Amino acid sequence: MELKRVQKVEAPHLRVWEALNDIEILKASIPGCESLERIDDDTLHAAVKIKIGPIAAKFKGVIKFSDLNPPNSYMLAFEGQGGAAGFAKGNARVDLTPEGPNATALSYETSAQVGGKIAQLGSRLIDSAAMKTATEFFENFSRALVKEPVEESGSQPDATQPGISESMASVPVQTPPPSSNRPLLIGIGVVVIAALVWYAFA
Amino acid sequence: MTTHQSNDFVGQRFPRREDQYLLRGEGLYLDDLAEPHNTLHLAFVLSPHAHARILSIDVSEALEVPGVVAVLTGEDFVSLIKPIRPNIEMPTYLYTDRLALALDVVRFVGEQVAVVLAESKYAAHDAIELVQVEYELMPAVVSLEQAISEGSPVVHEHVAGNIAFRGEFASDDFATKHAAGKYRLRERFRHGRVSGSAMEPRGCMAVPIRGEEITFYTSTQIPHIVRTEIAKHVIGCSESALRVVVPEVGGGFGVKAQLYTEELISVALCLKYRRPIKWVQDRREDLLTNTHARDHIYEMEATFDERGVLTSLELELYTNIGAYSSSPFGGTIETTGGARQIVGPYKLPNYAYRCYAVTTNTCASGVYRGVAQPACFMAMEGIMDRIARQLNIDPLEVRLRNIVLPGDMPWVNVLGVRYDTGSYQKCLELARERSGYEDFRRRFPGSRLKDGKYHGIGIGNMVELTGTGAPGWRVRGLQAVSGIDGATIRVEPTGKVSVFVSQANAGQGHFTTFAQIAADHIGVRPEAVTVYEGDTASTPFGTGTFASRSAITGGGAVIQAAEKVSNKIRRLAAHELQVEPNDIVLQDGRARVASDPSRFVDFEKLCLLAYSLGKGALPPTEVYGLEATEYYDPPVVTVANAVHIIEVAIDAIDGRVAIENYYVVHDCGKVINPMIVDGQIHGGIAQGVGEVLMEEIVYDEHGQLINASLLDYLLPTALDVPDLSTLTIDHVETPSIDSLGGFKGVGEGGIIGSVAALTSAIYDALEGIGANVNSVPLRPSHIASLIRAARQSAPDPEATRAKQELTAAH
Amino acid sequence: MSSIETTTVELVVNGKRYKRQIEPRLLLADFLRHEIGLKGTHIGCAHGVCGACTVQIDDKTARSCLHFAIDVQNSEIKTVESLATPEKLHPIQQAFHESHALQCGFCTPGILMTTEEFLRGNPNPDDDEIRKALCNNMCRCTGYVNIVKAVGLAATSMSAAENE
Amino acid sequence: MKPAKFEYHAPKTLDEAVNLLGRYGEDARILAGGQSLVPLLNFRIFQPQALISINHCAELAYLRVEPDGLVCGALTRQAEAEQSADVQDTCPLLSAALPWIGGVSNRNRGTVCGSLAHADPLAELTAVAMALDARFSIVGTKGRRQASAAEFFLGDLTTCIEPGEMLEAVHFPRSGKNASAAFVEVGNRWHGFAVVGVGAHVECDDVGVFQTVRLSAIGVGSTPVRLTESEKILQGTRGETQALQEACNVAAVDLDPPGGFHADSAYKSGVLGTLVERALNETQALRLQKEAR
Repeated sequence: MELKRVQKVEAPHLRVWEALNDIEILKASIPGCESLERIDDDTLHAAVKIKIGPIAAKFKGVIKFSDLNPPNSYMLAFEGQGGAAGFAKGNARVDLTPEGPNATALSYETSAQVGGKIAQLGSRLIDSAAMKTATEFFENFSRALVKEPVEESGSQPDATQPGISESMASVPVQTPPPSSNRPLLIGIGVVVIAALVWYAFA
Repeated sequence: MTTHQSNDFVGQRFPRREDQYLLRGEGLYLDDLAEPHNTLHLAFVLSPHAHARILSIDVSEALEVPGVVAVLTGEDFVSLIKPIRPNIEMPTYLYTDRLALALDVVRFVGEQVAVVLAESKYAAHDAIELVQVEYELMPAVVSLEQAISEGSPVVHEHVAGNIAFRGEFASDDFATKHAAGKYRLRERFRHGRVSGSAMEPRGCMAVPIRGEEITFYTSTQIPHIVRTEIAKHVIGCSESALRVVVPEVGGGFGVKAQLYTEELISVALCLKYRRPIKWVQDRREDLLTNTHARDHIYEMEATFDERGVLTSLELELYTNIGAYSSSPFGGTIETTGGARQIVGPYKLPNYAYRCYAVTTNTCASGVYRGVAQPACFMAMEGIMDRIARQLNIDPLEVRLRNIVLPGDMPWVNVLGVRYDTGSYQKCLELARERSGYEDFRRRFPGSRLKDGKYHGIGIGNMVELTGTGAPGWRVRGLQAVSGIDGATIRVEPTGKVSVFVSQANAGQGHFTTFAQIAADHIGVRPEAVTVYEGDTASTPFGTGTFASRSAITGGGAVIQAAEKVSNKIRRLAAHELQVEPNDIVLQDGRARVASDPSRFVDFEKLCLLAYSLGKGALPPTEVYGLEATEYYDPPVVTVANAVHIIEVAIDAIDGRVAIENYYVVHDCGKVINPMIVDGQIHGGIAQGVGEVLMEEIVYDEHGQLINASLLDYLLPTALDVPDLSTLTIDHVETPSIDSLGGFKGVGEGGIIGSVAALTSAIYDALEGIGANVNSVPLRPSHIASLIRAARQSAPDPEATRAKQELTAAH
Repeated sequence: MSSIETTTVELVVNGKRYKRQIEPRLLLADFLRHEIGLKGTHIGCAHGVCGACTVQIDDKTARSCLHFAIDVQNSEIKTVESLATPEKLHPIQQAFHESHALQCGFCTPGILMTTEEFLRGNPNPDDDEIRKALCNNMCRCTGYVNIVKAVGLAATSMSAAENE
Repeated sequence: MKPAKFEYHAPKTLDEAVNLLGRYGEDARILAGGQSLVPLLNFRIFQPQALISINHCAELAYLRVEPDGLVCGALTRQAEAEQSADVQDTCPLLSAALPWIGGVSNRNRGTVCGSLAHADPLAELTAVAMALDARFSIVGTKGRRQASAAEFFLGDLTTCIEPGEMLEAVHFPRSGKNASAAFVEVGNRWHGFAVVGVGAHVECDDVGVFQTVRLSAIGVGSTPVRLTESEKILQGTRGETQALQEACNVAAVDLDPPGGFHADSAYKSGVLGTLVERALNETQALRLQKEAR
């Protein structure tokens, strides 16, 4: 699965780079992230549970960073496996380019490979699953950056009137407000977890 | 050897004896066999990686699942099972041995790394998911194109460049003759990878009997070969203590004509635990691990004269044999098959090939219905169509100008293969006349586009090598495929006839057809004959059922044994009736005096003598018993032939192919049962339609097989095959002069002809707009992209076609 | 209900009531085959595509690999073993025999149950209707040609028998 | 593969089912027809702790015609809706789409709500719901709520149903008296999963001018997609060639259909317009037929 996207983030360049290094923001932005720890300067350990409808995939993996060029660009390799179910493997290249004082273009190019039962039986769903996870991450991430702290309106849409409603109600997604802002050199490898992450669960 | 044929049941549309119990749901397939109470069920842990080193396997969690008795890995089997090595002696052939369970490296997704033994199947399936295997990924090579490219990763260190076998041939002075060719064309044909996908996945059950002996039930087409190979590979298993029994088999198609690791493992574990061991495969495992087929590249350069007559052909053939060569046929079966059989019914004078068996990190690829012939005839018929297009001669006419003519037969082709008899010319002419071919050409002189559909008509003119005996297999280097088949015929004390044959059917109606043959040659009605197959304890040794052989080899053995038995009956009757044996005719269980039919003696009376029952006594010159065992090894391959003509209409936008008309004329020598022959052709046609339009095993570039279910590996349905009103099958019977009974095989003709003809039809429909159809499968998406590309590049496709007509007019 | 290993179920199959102690996850196909020994229903894929496991639940065809025995307890299940009598084949089975509409026989039981429901609802179908009715049952041996013929033959013989 | 263990519950009432949902939350799944769900269990890529079968909640088995439309309870089997004259009258697009789902044996057991709740991106009924702005009645421990089709479908196999909730019923708005509808698909076989499918629903006034045009497609996104641009172009026309051609050409304009080995993205975009044309032509033919009667 190859994915090439540019996401406009409503925040200054440095702010985005810092946020991308804020382990709490990242942990909150990744759909299904259960744990995220630093092991050393360029290694992260993540546990993420990704759900595609009923199919859930739990992944524990290691992320290695390289070609660091703060605050502009970044390379990453990722590998995770477990059990009879399979594995996920991937890499990514990420670039930040400022677009004016208050906006930054975050472009990333990632390729992912998933193996095991889910790749053999649900191949139809894998690519769109990875894309959905990536887009979801960015919505959470940019929402977390734009308003601080962010109060999210109740996620339950109130009962709309019966009858043919033309409006496309916005999709309700739970987003707890970001808690801390400590700059750590984590890099946004986690984006890649979101983009490629899952494999058949153990 | 003259045969006293006193009846003519062979040739009749005898209804099948098998139908009664199958229709009632009483047929017992492998998983239906009663399991002894303490049976252990197996489930396998499959590698999720295409190429990786096994670092560790933790079975502790799996062992805690209630009902799990043991979890074994590669190390456990090193002392139980020898590595599988197909017995192939071919120059340059490099063995790629297969261990029962992977030991330190896995080489394709689905390779087995551990096996769980549990009291219930459900518990076994629970446990395999708890086995934790740690891998270290290695670079994988997946596609044929990648495997033969510079610097590609290698599957086996000792197989440099992934070339496990290299074959070559050149007729004398080929280079000069090929260079001298008047007209020349080059083309590359690509055939995708398919799976046989029988409706019944595989399975086996090993049951300990009287301590040391084992009765081994397995869904196979080659019981005797499996028995010998198990005895050779499973340490401590003595062949005489092993009985292989074949239950009903739910379709084989060649995929079950192989030795598989699970068969070795089941017998080994049965010996080790002294408990019945049962394994039933699920569909995902079928698609991941049962031997695949095809996945070929044909690079061809042909030269021909102004009349379209082939003067020379040069072929470079690459076949993807996967990570391990299958056994007993090995990785060369499709490689040599494609290279040697591509000549087909044509008089090709000068031919040279280089063929390569290429290893990749994928499942083994080998024998499935047609074995390379569907792919190589798609290529050869593609060459014929392109010669016709280049010279603007009618494609059928080009074929007529190239085929071996009746007067030339028996014909030995450029490779030394003998074509004993055949009706190539007659079938082509019949096809032209009765298939609506000429009417189509009249209806579509120029543009093929009508009502938003491109119309085309395709030709599949092919021969099928059938009934291969020992010489045929040795030429291909195969030592473990004996080539002979055996039959024991016994007339029982009450005059009924038992026939034991070394074949193993998977739905071909052997219980009916062999009864017809035996009945004719012994002189009883088929209803008095019972045929037994698939039990190494009762049937004589033999090769088994695959590659359209049973009618010839099994039939030949039955004829020889029947002749022996009927001669003895004639002698006993002659003694009883005081006449010469030659004056006795056997019919309906009676021995009559030919010159005075009112005088006769019933078989039963003679049997009393043969079995020392009752008061009579055998003539002194005779011995007790009324049976004979004979083995038959056809001297040479018998060559059947057929022509398929298919008319298609292709939607210009959604690229879907509708079969408007389907005509087949088939010649498989003396027909034993026309109803069963037609059934084999129908089945082959459907598989051909699947192979061309929708079936493909898809590996991604990392070696993940991404369509391991029937949701994504599409099989043709009742709506995809030609319906009753559009399908016509004609028969021509040109008996073989080489095989006993004049039989030729038919099992694979249907698929070979339909793959060639359907590809040709789609090519014919789209070549006018400049689209080059040279690969299968041809999904609607691919066809639509060919049409889009052609429409964009050719400014006005109709103009180019008109221009062509002009040049042809000179 | 707490998580108990096995539970007692009662199913009526081919007119006979069976009582067994099973795990809730036991597929209906496995119940028929391994609990009450009706081996005529076959599992070809276990993901509802091939149709070899087709039975009838309350006279309506269903994939027995997609149902749990525990969930169809108060329904009447019919399998291929209900069609013939010891003496005589069902007219559909007879038509399949006469038309050589089966070869290996693995898919046949499922196709027979599908055909029985189809002809009940459409006593004299044309070839196209027959092919549509059959397109959800896979067969790898016959290429469907003789099966379509057999269903047509069964239709005529059954309607002929009716108006005798 | 054999399915993993699960706890089986067969509540007799909706309340009982909802309580069970509340108790298990994310670890339970509703079982009705099972035609899409059980394959995932047999593949073992979905291993819920509990299955809550609603096959024994008689109160959920209803197909009601109401003034403003048709209501399918959670247990309405697809085959029952397929054969229902009420459905044909009040919701011709639903009638047109149902025969495309799997085969008879799938539709005998599969439910209308089950197919919608499973939300396979190639499920025909999701396009019907999107085209007609069906309304989804969702019930859970926190009470009932409604969701429009646009709110309901979030992505592959994903809807707005939260853990602890289930789809109680789906309401299809009543189609006009002279509405006509058609569903068309292309796949890699003449039967089986679609690659692309289009549902068309047209209501004309008595002189044949299109008052309401609804078009939606499956296979061109991870959810069903409303072809609003094409609808706007056709609104108020008689579906004459020029308008029809324009509507077809614009159908795939801003779509980026997911490609794969079954079919590439360009193919899906390429055929979408033609399917819109074929579906609309079929609705016109049906309308003329109806008027002729």
